[in-house]
Amino acid sequence: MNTYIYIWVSLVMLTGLSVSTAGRNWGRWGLTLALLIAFIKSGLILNYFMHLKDQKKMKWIRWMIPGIFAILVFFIGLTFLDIALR
Amino acid sequence: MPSFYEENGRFRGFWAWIFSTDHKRIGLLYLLSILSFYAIGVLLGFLIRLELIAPGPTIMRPQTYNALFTLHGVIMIFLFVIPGIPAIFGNFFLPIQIGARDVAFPKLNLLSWWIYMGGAALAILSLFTGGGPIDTGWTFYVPYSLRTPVNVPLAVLGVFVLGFSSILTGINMVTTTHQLRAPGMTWFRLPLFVWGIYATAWIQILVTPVVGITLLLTLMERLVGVGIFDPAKGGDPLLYQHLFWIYSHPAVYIMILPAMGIISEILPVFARRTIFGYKAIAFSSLAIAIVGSFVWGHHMFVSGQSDVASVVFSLLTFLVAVPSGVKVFNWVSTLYKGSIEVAPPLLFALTFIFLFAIGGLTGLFQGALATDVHLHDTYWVVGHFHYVIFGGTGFAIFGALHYWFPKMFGRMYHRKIPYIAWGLLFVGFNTLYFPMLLLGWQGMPRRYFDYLPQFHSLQFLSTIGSWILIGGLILMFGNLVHCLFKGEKAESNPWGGATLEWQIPSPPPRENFDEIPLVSKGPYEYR
Amino acid sequence: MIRGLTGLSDEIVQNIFLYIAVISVSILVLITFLMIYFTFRYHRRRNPHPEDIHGNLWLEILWTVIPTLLVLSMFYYGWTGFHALKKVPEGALKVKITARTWSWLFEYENGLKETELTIPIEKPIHLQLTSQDVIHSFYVPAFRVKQDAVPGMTTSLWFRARDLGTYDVLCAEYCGQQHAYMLTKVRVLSEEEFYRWYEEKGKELQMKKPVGVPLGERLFQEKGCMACHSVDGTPRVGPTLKGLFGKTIVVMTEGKERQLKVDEDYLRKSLLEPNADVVKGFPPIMPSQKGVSTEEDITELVRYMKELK
Amino acid sequence: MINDRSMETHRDDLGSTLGMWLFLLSEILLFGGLFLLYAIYRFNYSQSFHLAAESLNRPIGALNTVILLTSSLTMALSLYALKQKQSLRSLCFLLSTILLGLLFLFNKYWEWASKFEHGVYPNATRLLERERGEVLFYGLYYSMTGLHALHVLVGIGLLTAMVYFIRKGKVHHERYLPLENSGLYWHLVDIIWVFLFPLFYLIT
Repeated sequence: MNTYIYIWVSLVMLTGLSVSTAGRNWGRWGLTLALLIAFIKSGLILNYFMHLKDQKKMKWIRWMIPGIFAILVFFIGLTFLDIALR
Repeated sequence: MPSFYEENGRFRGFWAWIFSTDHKRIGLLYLLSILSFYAIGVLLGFLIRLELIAPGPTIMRPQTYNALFTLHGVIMIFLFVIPGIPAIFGNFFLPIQIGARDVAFPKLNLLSWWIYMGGAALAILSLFTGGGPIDTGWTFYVPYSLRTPVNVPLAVLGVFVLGFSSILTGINMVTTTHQLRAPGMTWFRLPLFVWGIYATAWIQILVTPVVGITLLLTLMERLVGVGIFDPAKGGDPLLYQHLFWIYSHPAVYIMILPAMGIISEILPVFARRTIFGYKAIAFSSLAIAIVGSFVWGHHMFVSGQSDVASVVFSLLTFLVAVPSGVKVFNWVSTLYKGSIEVAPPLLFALTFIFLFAIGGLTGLFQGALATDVHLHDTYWVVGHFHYVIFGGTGFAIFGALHYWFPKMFGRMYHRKIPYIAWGLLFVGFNTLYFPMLLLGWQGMPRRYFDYLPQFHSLQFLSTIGSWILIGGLILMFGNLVHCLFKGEKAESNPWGGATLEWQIPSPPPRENFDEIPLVSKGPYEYR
Repeated sequence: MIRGLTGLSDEIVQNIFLYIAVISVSILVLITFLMIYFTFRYHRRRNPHPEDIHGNLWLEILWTVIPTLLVLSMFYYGWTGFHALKKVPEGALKVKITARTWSWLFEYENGLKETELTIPIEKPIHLQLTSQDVIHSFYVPAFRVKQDAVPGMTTSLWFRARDLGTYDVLCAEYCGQQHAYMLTKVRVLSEEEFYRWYEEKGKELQMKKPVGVPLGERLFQEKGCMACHSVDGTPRVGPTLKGLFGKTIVVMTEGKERQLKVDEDYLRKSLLEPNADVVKGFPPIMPSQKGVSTEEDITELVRYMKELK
Repeated sequence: MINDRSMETHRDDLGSTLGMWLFLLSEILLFGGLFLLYAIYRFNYSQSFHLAAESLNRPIGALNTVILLTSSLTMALSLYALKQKQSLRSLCFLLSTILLGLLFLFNKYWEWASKFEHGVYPNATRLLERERGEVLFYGLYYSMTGLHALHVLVGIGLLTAMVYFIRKGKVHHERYLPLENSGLYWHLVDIIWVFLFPLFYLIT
């Protein structure tokens, strides 16, 4: 139970961090940082709130989320081949 | 043991069917509904061909023609070939082949059928409401689909709903394959049909939502004008094409992978030997499913996408041709030193290999960049995909019907008639579609209501082919339907198959297996 | 080796087509022959006892590697050919194409606007395409070239004509009711003939007063109006314009029928907001001229329509 | 694994969990299509996106993020309580999750309404007069947050059903899977917001 609260506190703190670092004109690093924080947050939610970490009997379920992310990156990347080089 | 036809459960008669959670009954529900839509699709195709028998308006007006080819595409793609094999034969046989009593989520399975019917109902309703039948082509390309006054929103919503049904079926099949295999049924003892359905199910889960969101956005574009695809508001119409083909190219594999599975079932049974290269066939299914998801851009070589993208997509396209080739070579080798009986299912399977080979090889011309510039959006493409989808998936469905008919219905069809029907189908098919390849090479664009006089003789020939083909279809289905009621009782294993569905009575009992079987050998070991 | 990868577009496409065709047909014949031969040779009557062969690793490798090499060679030729099709040579004659539902407009560098494409022989032609409404595709089967015209975007292609003559231009991307009739021609003239024609037309343009054809009629052609509206009384996709002015017609306004008398205002409004009052019995599909035609053009068109008795 | 025919006596919990995760995957790709569009338009019109993002109400966005994160916490606690046989406590947490979800929707509604008042809504003449990039930004903003809000609504529906089932005793400490799966759905909706928030509110 305490774990849940700790996770929640870190999630809120990360949100605060994300908000406070925004708009500081770091160019593309600003976006990278914001996305990085978002990934950490979603990792926390997935592993603790959604118990992906404790998925013992079907360990490969854990790989589904990185897998889907890889597919999405491929989709976006290949589309960018068109858009960015048109 | 009473068969699943006799045990009704809570409801009686008609209700016992449409509210049944039994995977076999749901499979038959799909069979009936999908084949009904197929009949409509064939009728529309017949009318299209009739219109094209001579240049100039023949039996209809351009707007009617445009609506007809759109409906032909929508029905054949979304209501027939995409759900076809997974929903009919996957439902009926996948659980039995892995030694399970039902799919993992029987209620969800029934819901999928209802959603399928709901989507179909919306699509049909769209014909008679709003601005009338949709005329955009089954691809719904923007900005045309945003400008045309016909009832695009409802039709698009219908297809969106159908996609939902497809996703749910996919979830069911993946979970069933993972969780419900009988003891001893290891991954490499799975019949190859299961592999085909399994790979397909993953594609259904992973790419259908992409077309879902694309169609939703098109809907929003029509209803409130969000402007994401509309060039008049700054949107990029090519992005629609990207998103559409991210789904719709893999959708071709949703259509063909299960068909390949069926062929891999039929060949060993009638050659009475094990399949050649089991693992090669199984893994090539997965390879096709994975690589096939990243080749969508080959639909856009002349669309104005960047040349670099075209080159990359062309390369990936050629790579995905290899696993399909590997399958064909393994199938042909399966005949080597067999003991072959040319029963109707095998005849259809061999025809599949021939027609699919033509379909696949004509695809190479479109995958090559320079030739595609000429062939894109011509009759070549129409011929190519009919060879793949009708010659491939369609003939696989015919083969599956003749193969599993005695198991599904407990009766045997008339054994001579399928040969005559096959003759008509084969001749009709090639007379119908081969001229299209020639027309395409000569520069006849697709989706044309009318054509220039130099295309007349081939168009005429093609129309004649459609009549022969339809004759074959009527004969074949007539035989099956007649024998559904009048055929002799079938044995439980008329072909001597080694997979689990042949080890239980025909038709199967309600729970498939009295006792869950213990599997100790591969699917095609006859000794 | 393949010849002609740098030549004319139709030769390039033809050569690559042949290359792939030879390989494909060989594979098809091989597969079909083996299939039929095995079926006869190992028919149950001749071979009652089958032999189980589970597979052969070397064969699998062989028929993975060889096809891979074959298709890679096809990819390579396709790519080089494509490169040649895309790389516009120096000194090409530039023509702008505007596609709209359902006609083509060709605009030369001197401002000349034509509905057919006239080009000199042997000279590379660089076409830059765009569309006013939906996606169309410029397709000349004789030269085996094709390129989509996309609204909000400029695409390009080039080709070179080897022979004199007239060739069909077709629309290859489905664009609605009259898609099959969105046709025009490419006229290939000898170089002198072309420049004589080009300069004559250019002079006419400068005089602002074309010889023979009145301005309104020329605009009517140029804007593609004739794709849907006749001037001789036959109804096409849209109503005929013959004798329209002054007539009382029934129109649909926001789903309701009403009658009105055709006057100058109505004609003008029909050009700018065509789908506000649609003549009953016709589909609301006319593209607007707002932002497409100049004020003078519209005045001229209205004047022309008034005179169509 | 042997599947007993009578689903009531033997449940395949692992199967349901797998099925739910597969469903979540397809949900991710449903939004994935929108993220793809976002990535491309942001690349093409990054300047306009910056400008447009400035006009969004960042405090409200941040508040909504915290609200959703908190609702995720109460959701997790509700499941935890149910597993500990404390169904009353579980109910309380569940109800607070629903309330937080409603609060999120209320804020969203308020945010949208104030934009609408300023004439910033799809197809509004005043919006169309602005730059293309801004039109696209708002097109995506309304599509993505709208679809997300729809998911929150569905989630609230699911959780309300769970309240009913827990009260009826159909979902309890031994049969907690329906609550767990609804929870998975709820958390996923939260994760999507975790990405939407920086992409729309923080790119100034």
